[in-house]
Amino acid sequence: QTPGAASTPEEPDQLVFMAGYKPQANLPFVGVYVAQEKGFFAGQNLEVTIEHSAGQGQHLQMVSSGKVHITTQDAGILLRRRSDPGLPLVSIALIGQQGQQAFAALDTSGIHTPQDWEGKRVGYKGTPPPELFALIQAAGADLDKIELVNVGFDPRLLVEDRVDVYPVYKSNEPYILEQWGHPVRLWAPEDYGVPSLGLTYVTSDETLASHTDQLTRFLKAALQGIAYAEEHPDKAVDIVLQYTGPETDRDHMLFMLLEEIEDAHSDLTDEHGLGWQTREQWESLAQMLIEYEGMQQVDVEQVFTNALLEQAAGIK
Amino acid sequence: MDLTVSCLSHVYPGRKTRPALEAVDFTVPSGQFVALVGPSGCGKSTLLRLIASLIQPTAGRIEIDGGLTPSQAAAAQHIAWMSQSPALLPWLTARDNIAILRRVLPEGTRLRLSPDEALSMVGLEAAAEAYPFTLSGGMQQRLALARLLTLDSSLWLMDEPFAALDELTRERLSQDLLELWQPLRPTVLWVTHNIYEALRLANRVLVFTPQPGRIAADIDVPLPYPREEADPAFQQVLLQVRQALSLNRNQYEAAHA
Amino acid sequence: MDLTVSCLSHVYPGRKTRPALEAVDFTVPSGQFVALVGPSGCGKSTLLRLIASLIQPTAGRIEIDGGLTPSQAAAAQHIAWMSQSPALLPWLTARDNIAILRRVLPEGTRLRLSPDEALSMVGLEAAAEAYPFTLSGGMQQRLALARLLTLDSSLWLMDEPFAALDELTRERLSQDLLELWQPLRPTVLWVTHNIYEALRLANRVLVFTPQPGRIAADIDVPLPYPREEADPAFQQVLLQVRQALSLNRNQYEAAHA
Amino acid sequence: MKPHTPDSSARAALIIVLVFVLLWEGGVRLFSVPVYLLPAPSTILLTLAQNASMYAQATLLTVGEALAGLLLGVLAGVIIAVLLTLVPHIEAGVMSLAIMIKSTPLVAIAPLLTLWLGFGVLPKIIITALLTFFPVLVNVISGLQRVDGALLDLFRSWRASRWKLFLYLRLPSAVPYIFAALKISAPLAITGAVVAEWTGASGGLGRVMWLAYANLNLPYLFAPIVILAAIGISLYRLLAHAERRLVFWLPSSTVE
Amino acid sequence: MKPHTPDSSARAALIIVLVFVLLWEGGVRLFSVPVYLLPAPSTILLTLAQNASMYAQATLLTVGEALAGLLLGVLAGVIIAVLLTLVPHIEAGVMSLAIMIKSTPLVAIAPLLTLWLGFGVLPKIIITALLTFFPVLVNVISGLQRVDGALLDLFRSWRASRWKLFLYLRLPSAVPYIFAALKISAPLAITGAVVAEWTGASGGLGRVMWLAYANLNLPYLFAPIVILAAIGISLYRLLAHAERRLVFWLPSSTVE
Ligand SMILES: Nc1ncnc2c1ncn2[C@@H]1O[C@H](COP(=O)(O)OP(=O)(O)OP(=O)(O)O)[C@@H](O)[C@H]1O
Ligand SMILES: Nc1ncnc2c1ncn2[C@@H]1O[C@H](COP(=O)(O)OP(=O)(O)OP(=O)(O)O)[C@@H](O)[C@H]1O
Ligand SMILES: [Mg+2]
Ligand SMILES: [Mg+2]
Repeated sequence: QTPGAASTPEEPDQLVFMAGYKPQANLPFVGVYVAQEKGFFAGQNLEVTIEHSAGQGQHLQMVSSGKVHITTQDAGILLRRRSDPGLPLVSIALIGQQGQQAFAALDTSGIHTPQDWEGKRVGYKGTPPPELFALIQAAGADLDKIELVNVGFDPRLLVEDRVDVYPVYKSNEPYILEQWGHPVRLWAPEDYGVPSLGLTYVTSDETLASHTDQLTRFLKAALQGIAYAEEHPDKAVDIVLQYTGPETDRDHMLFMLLEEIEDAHSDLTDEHGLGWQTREQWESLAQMLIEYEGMQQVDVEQVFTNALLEQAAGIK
Repeated sequence: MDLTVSCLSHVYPGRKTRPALEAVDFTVPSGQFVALVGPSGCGKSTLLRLIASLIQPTAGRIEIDGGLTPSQAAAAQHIAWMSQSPALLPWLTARDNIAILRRVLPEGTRLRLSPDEALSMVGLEAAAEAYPFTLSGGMQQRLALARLLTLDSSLWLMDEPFAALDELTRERLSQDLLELWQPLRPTVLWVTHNIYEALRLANRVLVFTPQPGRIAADIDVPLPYPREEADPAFQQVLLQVRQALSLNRNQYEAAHA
Repeated sequence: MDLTVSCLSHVYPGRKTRPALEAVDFTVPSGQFVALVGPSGCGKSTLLRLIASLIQPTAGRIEIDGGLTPSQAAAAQHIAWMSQSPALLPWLTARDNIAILRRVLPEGTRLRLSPDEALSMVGLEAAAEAYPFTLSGGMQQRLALARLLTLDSSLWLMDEPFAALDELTRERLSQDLLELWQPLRPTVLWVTHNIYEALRLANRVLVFTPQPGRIAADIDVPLPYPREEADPAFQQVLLQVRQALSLNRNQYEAAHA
Repeated sequence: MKPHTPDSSARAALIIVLVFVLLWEGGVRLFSVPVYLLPAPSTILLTLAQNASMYAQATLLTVGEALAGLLLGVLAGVIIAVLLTLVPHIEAGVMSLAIMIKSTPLVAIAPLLTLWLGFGVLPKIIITALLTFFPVLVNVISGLQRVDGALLDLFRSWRASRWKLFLYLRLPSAVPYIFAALKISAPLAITGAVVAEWTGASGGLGRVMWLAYANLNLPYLFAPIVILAAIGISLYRLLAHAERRLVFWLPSSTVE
Repeated sequence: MKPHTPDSSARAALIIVLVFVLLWEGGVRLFSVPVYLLPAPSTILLTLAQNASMYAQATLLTVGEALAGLLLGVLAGVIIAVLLTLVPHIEAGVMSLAIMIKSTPLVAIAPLLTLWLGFGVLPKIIITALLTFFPVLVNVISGLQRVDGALLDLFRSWRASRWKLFLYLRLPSAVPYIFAALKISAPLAITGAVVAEWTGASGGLGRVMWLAYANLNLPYLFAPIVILAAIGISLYRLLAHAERRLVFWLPSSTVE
């Protein structure tokens, strides 16, 4: 694990990557799958073990304790955890320049704007997200007239009329609902000027310091994987399907991949390359969390670094 | 209630080579008090269980009350059976062990005695509230006896009911039992190992051979009650029974030597 | 192995008003065969359980072998106890119910008989492979007896060991037992309800009063073995015991009337 | 041979639990385990004290659901066991169905229940009942079938109806088994209610724990566990006490 | 009074299960329940058939974990029960700890286990063991304590050591309780392994089900349930058979 180890070609460096959720076509996952299958990691003399989290925070515990070197996480959650209970998490690349959070209602529901939510049941998963409050306020709807319902993950509740508005990931549930014959209408925070960021590659302070070189090479290979996926989405989806179960709908994965590729690009990335992140992005997200969720102030400089991206750009 | 046993045999499953009863034939007229004696393991309890229809015979027939099967007779509550072990419900007091009959027997079944009368009949008044595990062996047996006497049945099947009792209690209970039996005249099959007891109570003694049980002797006891051991007629029947018992024992031992 | 019981009383918990035993005093010299007789529920089993140190007396002392407590004597394997119920392990065959002694008793404890010898002593050779629930009542009791006889102890506490046996088996076993007892000379406390049996076997008869049990009479049986019922000396002791029993029964009934 | 009084055993219990807690506290401090991996007992207790009223409220809801579910599960278990004892021919079939239900991970059924029954407490109670009925069923069936042969013969000699045989012989004989079943099911009911609340509940300890876990706030996750454990232990001791009183006719002492 | 043979009861079982399945199929078709709410049995079986080799592989892993966990849990339960029987003074304390462990939702422990033991099968086995040990513990303790008083006296008259008393009296007496415990724990072990794999496993039916659930692909979610139920029922019947052979001395028939 010393930097010198990299110079011995027969001894690849070991890294453990844990995807933040089940295997699917989230872009940061795809980058890793492709890098693995296409030999980009091997090309960087890395041997990467790929694990998957159930999405409930285990992966953050693992990264914090050093069992896992790198994982993926929503920028918003990363900020919250860094603030409380103080997990030493750092984003080394912001893949989702826009968040995937959105709110959906059935096309047939007669709900057209957030104002129409008044008098209706709006679902949330666990706790109402700050994006929801921010969106309602930005859209000028009256929160007091909206009934908030805790729903968990189950879009069937929308179809079965247990809720009127249901929280979704843009790249996921809308497809499923469409498949069931229930097209939906979406409201995303960014449409109302509410800051939102998507998935990042995350490591811990300690791993960042001890494995700088390995992580850089990892990032290089993963970005290469993402680039490959942008170019050959179909082949990338084939690779994804090697990681998912047979129950997976290929078109669903393709839909997800294309959605997320779109959201991975912004003016910033056009200028600096994929994954680039700025203080302003993080700061405005943090402000929203502080305002709508009472999050403790955090020093956003600790939360992200572009150093690895810069170095990665330098290596071949 | 008369009883006819014809050519009755019983072999327990897995005991093919050693039948418990073999070709037993006898008829008991209504109201007779029959003592069954015979060596340990000769099938006396088996016979009672067959008549109570707790088990089914391998061969032969049992007829009760001129044609009923044991099962029909039992269903009509004609039969009262008392097992060799006291078989008390451990979670009920002595009184409740008798009172439970009221609840378990079909609605409207007549009972001869109240629980307290039954208890006092066997001298257990003072133990009415005691649980079975706090009773001595003899007291448990008396409780089981009291429970049986509560039933208003006309065929009593009693498996060594006095085995755990001392002589005096046995004597007193014998008298009480005879007093009860004489007016009611149920048919009684009474298994015992005590020949004196058999001859104090019974009209007739059936002596069984060692396993497989067959009837070795059928001895009449034509003595008036109450009976006295000292009576020469008593002593004569006693001798008869003893001879029947030891005779067939000798035969058996000779045959198996 | 001698035994001294001084002023022994026992009251079961929750039975404050009716002690089971009251101020019992007696001494048994080593090698004596003592029969205990008394009405049902008078505390005979309780006395045996106290001596076997299965329960602790409310008052009084028991000394064994010149000073040992029952618990010490039991620990030294001096005591063999046979309960009133057969207490067989249902999951073991007859033979294994005896063979288990080898495993349970401390390493190196001497046993007098092999399981098969013990079985043949009580006439159960043929039932060696049978499970207890397939044995008749008398067979179960004989099996328990065989188990006790296997033990190499010098104080035998036997609670109605022949209660479920027919006269002939009883007689044969009595003879065998005496043959075993005479050379070994263990001290025996033998509870029975059969006075003939008591007088055929014992050197001495202790007669108990009805509950609460006290010693009503201490009767010597100075007869040589083998004994004959017809012997006038036998009849005389018989009368003595009967009188002691009925006397105190009458006293008791008068007192409680 | 010393009698072991409830008092002395309670003291022993306290000591054992205390030693465990102290070892835990010591371990966490010695190796300075970060709080997001394993919080120290002191931290947990502090959290508990600081949020007492919130936890009290959540506990009330969860315990209510747990007890209602337990009741339902025990009733279902007992009723099915009784049915199978009275109509034994269907035993294998019904047991197969019961095992099928038991083999279905609740997480697959829970959303269906919410779909059918809404977001209220009813689905939670039913999930708890589904978790608890099986041990009751199995144990009660065992108990009802294992009846002393001599007593069975007695009742058969009386021609007791199957129902009376059941009521006066099988049921009392099964009481020790029923208590064992309750002792197994009571802690299960509490965990069951928590699991049922885990997602999609509007209150209760399960929701509190889920939120704490989703936030990786482990002191808040473990504080309810203290409450759950306390309730579980109390229920167990209550049952053990009731058992001692009701099954007085069987020796149960392990001490000589 | 007709003897009910294993054969006839197996037939009855088959009929009952079949009726249940047909009602389900009929209900789904009649009300045309959408597949994302409740798939028809035929759809489930089709899914099963089409992915037979994948399911077979997953089943192997899950059953392996379940059996290993069951073994561990049963061993732990029995050993603790034995310990508590031999050293009864610690009973209340150890039971309290056991209930504490039992009251802790596994989801709180699971990541810790992964942290300590890695991503392999070991944490799954331990979670299964944690789920199964409690019923075993409670039932075995009950069984070990409920010994016939006359036999207890016999052994005491022999001055049998506590260990021999345990080995030759308590243990055989507890066998019916141990079987009841196994019958409860065996289906629990299977669910336990599934739940342990539910999140973060690299294989097994639990992972398959989790993926299916996350996609709300219900035929794929229910297909493994068929497998789980079949395994659960087989295990149960195996145990019932073994029990009939081993506890021959107690009547257990419910049929007269
Ligand atoms: N359930 C059973 N299974 C197999 N054999 C049995 C069963 N019950 C009794 N036997 C056998 O049948 C024979 C007769 O037993 P039974 O109990 O009828 O004898 P018994 O005459 O009552 O003897 P005792 O005077 O000792 O009570 C015995 O050899 C016994 O071993
Ligand atoms: N465990 C117990 N708890 C309370 N009382 C008991 C207990 N065991 C026996 N007794 C009572 O103590 C008295 C004496 O009982 P014990 O068994 O010693 O009598 P016994 O002389 O052996 O009678 P039997 O000849 O009927 O066997 C009886 O009144 C009985 O009810
Ligand atoms: Mg008999
Ligand atoms: Mg006695």
